[in-house]
Amino acid sequence: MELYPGSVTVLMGANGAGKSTLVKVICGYYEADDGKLELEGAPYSPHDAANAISQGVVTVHQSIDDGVIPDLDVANNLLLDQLARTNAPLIVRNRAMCKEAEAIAASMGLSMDVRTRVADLGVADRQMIAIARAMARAPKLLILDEPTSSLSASEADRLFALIDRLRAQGVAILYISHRMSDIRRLADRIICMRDGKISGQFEGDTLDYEGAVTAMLGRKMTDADIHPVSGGAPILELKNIQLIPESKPINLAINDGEVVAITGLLGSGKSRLSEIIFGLSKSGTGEMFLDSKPYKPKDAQHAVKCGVFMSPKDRASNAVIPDFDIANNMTLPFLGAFSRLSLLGSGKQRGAADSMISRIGIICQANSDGINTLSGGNQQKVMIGRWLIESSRVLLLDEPFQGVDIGARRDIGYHIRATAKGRATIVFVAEIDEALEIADRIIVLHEGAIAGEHINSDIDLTALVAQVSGVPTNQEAAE
Amino acid sequence: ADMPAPFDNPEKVTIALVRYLSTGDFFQAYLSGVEKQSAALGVDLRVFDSRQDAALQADMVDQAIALGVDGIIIQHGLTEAMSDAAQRAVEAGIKVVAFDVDVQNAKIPQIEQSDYMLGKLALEQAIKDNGDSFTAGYVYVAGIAPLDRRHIAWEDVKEANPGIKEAAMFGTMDNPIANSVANQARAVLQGYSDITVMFAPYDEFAKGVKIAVDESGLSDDIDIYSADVSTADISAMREPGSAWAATVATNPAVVGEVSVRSLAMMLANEDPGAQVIVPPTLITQKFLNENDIKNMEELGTKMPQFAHADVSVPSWMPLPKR
Amino acid sequence: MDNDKIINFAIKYGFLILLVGLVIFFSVASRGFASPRSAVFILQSVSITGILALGVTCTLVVDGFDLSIGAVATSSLMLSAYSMVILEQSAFVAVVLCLAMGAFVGLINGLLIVKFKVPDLLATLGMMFLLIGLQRIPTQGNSIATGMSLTDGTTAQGVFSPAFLWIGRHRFDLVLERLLPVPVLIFIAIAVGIWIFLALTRHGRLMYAIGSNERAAALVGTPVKKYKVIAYMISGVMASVGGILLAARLGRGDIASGNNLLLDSVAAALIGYAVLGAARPNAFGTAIGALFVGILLQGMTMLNAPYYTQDFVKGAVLVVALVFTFYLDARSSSGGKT
Amino acid sequence: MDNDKIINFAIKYGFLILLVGLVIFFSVASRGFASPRSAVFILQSVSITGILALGVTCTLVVDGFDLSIGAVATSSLMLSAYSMVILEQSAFVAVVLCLAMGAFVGLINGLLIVKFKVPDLLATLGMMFLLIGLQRIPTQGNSIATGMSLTDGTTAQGVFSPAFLWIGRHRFDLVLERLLPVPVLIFIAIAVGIWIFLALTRHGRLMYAIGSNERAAALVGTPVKKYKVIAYMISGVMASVGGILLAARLGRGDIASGNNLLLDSVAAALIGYAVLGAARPNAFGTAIGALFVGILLQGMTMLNAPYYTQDFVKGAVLVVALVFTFYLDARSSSGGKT
Ligand SMILES: Nc1ncnc2c1ncn2[C@@H]1O[C@H](COP(=O)(O)OP(=O)(O)OP(=O)(O)O)[C@@H](O)[C@H]1O
Ligand SMILES: Nc1ncnc2c1ncn2[C@@H]1O[C@H](COP(=O)(O)OP(=O)(O)OP(=O)(O)O)[C@@H](O)[C@H]1O
Ligand SMILES: [Mg+2]
Ligand SMILES: [Mg+2]
Repeated sequence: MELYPGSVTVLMGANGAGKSTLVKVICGYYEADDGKLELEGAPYSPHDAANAISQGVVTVHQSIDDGVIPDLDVANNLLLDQLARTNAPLIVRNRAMCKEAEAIAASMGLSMDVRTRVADLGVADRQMIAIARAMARAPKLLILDEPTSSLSASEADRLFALIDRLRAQGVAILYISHRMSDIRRLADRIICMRDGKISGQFEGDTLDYEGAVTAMLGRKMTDADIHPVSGGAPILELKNIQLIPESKPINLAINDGEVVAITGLLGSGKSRLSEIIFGLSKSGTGEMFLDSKPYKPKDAQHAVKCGVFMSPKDRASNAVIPDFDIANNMTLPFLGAFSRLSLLGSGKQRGAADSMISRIGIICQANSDGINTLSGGNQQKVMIGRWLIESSRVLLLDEPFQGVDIGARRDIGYHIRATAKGRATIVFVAEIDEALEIADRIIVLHEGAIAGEHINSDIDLTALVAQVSGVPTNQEAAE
Repeated sequence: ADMPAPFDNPEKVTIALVRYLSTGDFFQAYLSGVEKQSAALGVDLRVFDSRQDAALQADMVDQAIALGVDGIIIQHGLTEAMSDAAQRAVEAGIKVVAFDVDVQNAKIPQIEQSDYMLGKLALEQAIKDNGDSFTAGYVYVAGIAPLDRRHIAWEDVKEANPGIKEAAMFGTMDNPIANSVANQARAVLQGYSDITVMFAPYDEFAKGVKIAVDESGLSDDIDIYSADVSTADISAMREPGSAWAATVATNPAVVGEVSVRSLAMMLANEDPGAQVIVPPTLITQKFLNENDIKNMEELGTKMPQFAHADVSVPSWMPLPKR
Repeated sequence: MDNDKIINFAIKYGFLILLVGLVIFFSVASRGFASPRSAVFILQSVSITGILALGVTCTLVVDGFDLSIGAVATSSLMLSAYSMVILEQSAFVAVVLCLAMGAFVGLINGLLIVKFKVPDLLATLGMMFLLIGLQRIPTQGNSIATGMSLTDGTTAQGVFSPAFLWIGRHRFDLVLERLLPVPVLIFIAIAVGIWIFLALTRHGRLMYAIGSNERAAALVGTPVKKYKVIAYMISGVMASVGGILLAARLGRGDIASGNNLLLDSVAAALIGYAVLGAARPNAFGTAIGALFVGILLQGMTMLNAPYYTQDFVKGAVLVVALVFTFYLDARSSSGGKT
Repeated sequence: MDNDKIINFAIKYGFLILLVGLVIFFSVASRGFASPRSAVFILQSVSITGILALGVTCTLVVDGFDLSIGAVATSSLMLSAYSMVILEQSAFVAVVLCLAMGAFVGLINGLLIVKFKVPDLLATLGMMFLLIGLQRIPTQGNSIATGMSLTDGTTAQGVFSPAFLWIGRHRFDLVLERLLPVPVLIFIAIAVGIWIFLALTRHGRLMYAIGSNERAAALVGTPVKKYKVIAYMISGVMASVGGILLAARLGRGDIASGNNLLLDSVAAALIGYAVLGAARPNAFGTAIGALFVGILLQGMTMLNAPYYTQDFVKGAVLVVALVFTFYLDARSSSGGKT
């Protein structure tokens, strides 16, 4: 495959197709088993990451944890690759460094103090820092592996603007994403991968997106058809819950069998809401009811005991047990159910894992594969499958589609909807597309308050988008 | 009594004890002897513990000089590290005695418990009990000064008695010593079934060997000869059927007292002699059993030469209460 | 591929093969090495460090570390002697006191780490110094033995009760008369117990999860703090059991630092990583690791090797065995480089 | 908020205030504590552990650990004695040999860890045992001193050269005559050097990056392996410097010396976490940590406290100081609960 200066090549592929692996070969982290690479006509074989970077190949990796140093401050993180250059000055001058970092941050539209420790920042900010650093290098080839998976719309827009600028400067860009909206916005060319091979290339003025998706999945993608249900009796009720200091309290009821999507901008309070319901943080005011009984979760353990399950966002740091295989990762919360007198019955455990693997279509060799041998999307499926093993009263899914390809997303969504009877399901997603694909009802949060509510059929998308970004609708303005 | 100066005003006299080793019964007993004699004299005692750091110990001598003490007792240490510091103390007009460390200084009397004699007496007893040809196991760790001196006695005795065969030499200072030595001794007894005598010239070693002998069920076949003694050692020696036949020891508390007394003589401008030797005593299992001795105090009463040595006792010297 | 199979085999069984090789070598080179008695000796000599190592394995599993075990063991040694000889209590009281002390120290370690967020190495190092000092205060640095004189001028009248000494010294008949000492039985029982706990129960599984990703474990509802505290308590109790056995073997309360106990048991637990290619803390490996060190020392002592060569060989074998395991493991699991 | 400010102040300066408090307390309670000589004495008593602690700090920075430093120091002690007394070499040769040995051991440690993927604790523990054995083999476990008899029946004729002893014993005049010993100067120079290296140069910054997230550091092009090896080599060289100073002060290759070096220097490095609320390894903190232990021990010696209470107090102060720092740090950075 070939990448051209001044154009954005989008690499599409289902989870586990080998995109990240390809990226790691190009950036010098892995060695190719076979074949060769050329850069500007000359043979190119980076022996390590430093070597690739010095030749102008800069990468932002899929896993955010591979991108930033949590214990260093923002300034150091932004300028880390410059420190790593062998010709960098020996003594680090902090003041000059901060100035430079501030300039980079400003060009990316980052507003944080460059002296804050990255460990104290959220995922989105970390991702932006990793991207900012790569862009500041003035690369020949910039590789972005799912850069928007933890960004919300406004940050993504800023990122796109920067990509446009680099494209204009003649940088070759390889962009990997599962989000069709990103792809539509950016792509000059599309290359599709399937099972480690290129399965289709699309160029020209008008790109055949549907063809690309077909090439990538190996089958045609049908439209999701949702027949919204309003569900039975309310299972979870929130009364006067305040998410963010000084925001308007929230009142909400979720019904049996209903799938509710909660969407909103970054920092609108989605994760905070999920944490409150799961007992990880406390709301200053208000109360919650589970099956009409007062529900005051003390901690995660208590919530799980009450039948409230949550799949957190940011799986690498919050969900994956890297030392465990698929089966143990999947059954982790319910080990009690697979053991008698505390002794684990591994047969039952593996049986349950196998059935879940086939139900949600995880691509792996066996349930005893190490979790880190899976591609990102398949890891995510394991993390969701984890909470579907036992039936729950309330299922909270925070950004469940992070890094999941659209085919798999459809599968997971279908499965969640199919099993929704008997529980209340809440999905927290920043992407409106994702909300539309899974929910019966969509609730929009803005700055910690409910800005709108929609039944998922024939939604007025403009109104929804306006509510997300906080522009008051006519109706509200009238109130 | 009529006390010579400066002990007519004893509360004005300060002496320092600068220690190299402090952990263990021997050193604790030595310290108690020093404390008792100092109290009897009524002088102010300061204790510096270098915890087996020879360099620090030398610094502590300097520190004592800076504090303006009148006399210093150096307890153990390394010749090379200590001799300069000791010389500085002498130059500063301070009286110094050294216990069990050669500081190479004619002005500094040596207090000694004669490690060579400890080893020698124990081996003589072994020969008396077992004849002059037997197969022995020997516990030794090189590089520890008193053990090195006892080792010379072993070499000499072996040379003088060609019938004595050293089947195995082992030893370790791994903590707890008795436990580690017991593990080694078990292996040795397993490998060399002809051993009839164990020479373990340090009571921790002997204790470990005794455990191994008991565990191997060889208590009747093997005799243990050692050096040093403590209350716990006495009860181990007196256990029914104990293999621990004899030990040779000086009373560390007595050595402590002698150290202070020698220093006091120097402060009163008397000469304790260049070498002050506290003679060791042979203590056999038989003696302990016959006299029903249960602890160090009783050993002292039944064996007066063990309880106090008439060394460095001028007529004016107040002695601790006995 | 064939090559891969060989490497996998080497990782899995390399260490055990080395162990068997050593046994054969010593059996040939030294008369008396290969016998039931000798085997029992080896087990006995490693039982105390082995028990401590099993305790520290539990803290390693939750990604912690316990530097205080040596000091807990010697504290328990002193405490049991103190309670019997000076307080004139029964064996039962002494044992209970020691176990309670071990559990309490573990609790404090655990709380320092989970509640007060003190890093594990630091908290347990502080605890180590504290205990080394504390255990010597009641007797002003003296060992404890019957007949010792007390500060009030009397002598200590208590004795190590026969029941207590039995724990360290009794031997059961098995094939041969008086073959199997109690400490060996206790060691085996504890090894099996901890192995079952870590490898087969859900509690063990959750502890491994905590060690691998603490946040993730917490977010599935695992009481992470509780498990961590429990791990340190197990470690403390195991160390106190080791101290009790030590006291029963020595028959007196010896002043000792326990540094070597610490190092040897850490070595055993770490060697355990190499057993069966586990590459992580595990009870079976720890027990084998302890055995390995015991066999090595026993064999070398029987060959009359001086003590310092034993340290040398111990270190060399450790390094070689581990390079072998970890290098091959890394090569086989990453396919290419890294 | 005011409360937050107080907590932050406490985190940042709490430890230093404790230190000053201790100094004032000891100055009042014990005559002779507050004097230039006493200050120099404290510095001198901590200079060797301090230097080792600075070395281990470098390995802590890259998220490693070096258990072999104590053994490297004693090996260097024995090697310098061996080369002067038995091989009859000059001071210069002895020093160069020791430094080369330290660097080589560090290199091996580093390679074991980065190339062969042996976990750091394990690799350096193995190295520790190996060295403890190795250093005793040339002299069959005997200390090395002029006049010792050799295996070939002759006696060793070499001496510790005056130039070598100078390193350990010379004192420069400063205010008072013969006040400032060479080891103190070396300690201060190394502390400043390591501080500059870690805190101010890009290399230090990258080492901190590696310690915090190794993969991320590698992916921006940091030669992670190289830096890790360098960290272990610094640690090895520092330990060998410590050994040289020890040899020069002792004037003898004494095998029993240096037992406590490992634990004391680790303690100093870990206490350093609490200084200025750094909550991570740092050279300034390590130096202060070493000083802290020195002041504590000196003060207690002056108050005639028995040796075992010194351990106890050291442990207690360590635990309390660290609970204070880490607990407050965790509270202030998490705002709400936890
Ligand atoms: N360390 C590993 N060992 C063995 N197989 C691996 C390893 N890492 C990845 N794989 C396999 O390589 C294939 C490609 O993975 P890769 O991460 O490149 O997928 P991807 O296209 O980036 O997917 P996603 O969209 O989910 O990120 C997957 O089938 C995965 O199981
Ligand atoms: N424990 C807390 N205490 C006080 N404020 C908090 C707490 N946690 C989060 N916040 C604030 O609440 C707001 C909502 O954050 P939250 O992470 O819930 O947003 P989000 O919409 O889920 O964003 P994302 O897309 O990053 O997941 C943010 O302003 C955040 O700073
Ligand atoms: Mg990927
Ligand atoms: Mg969120």
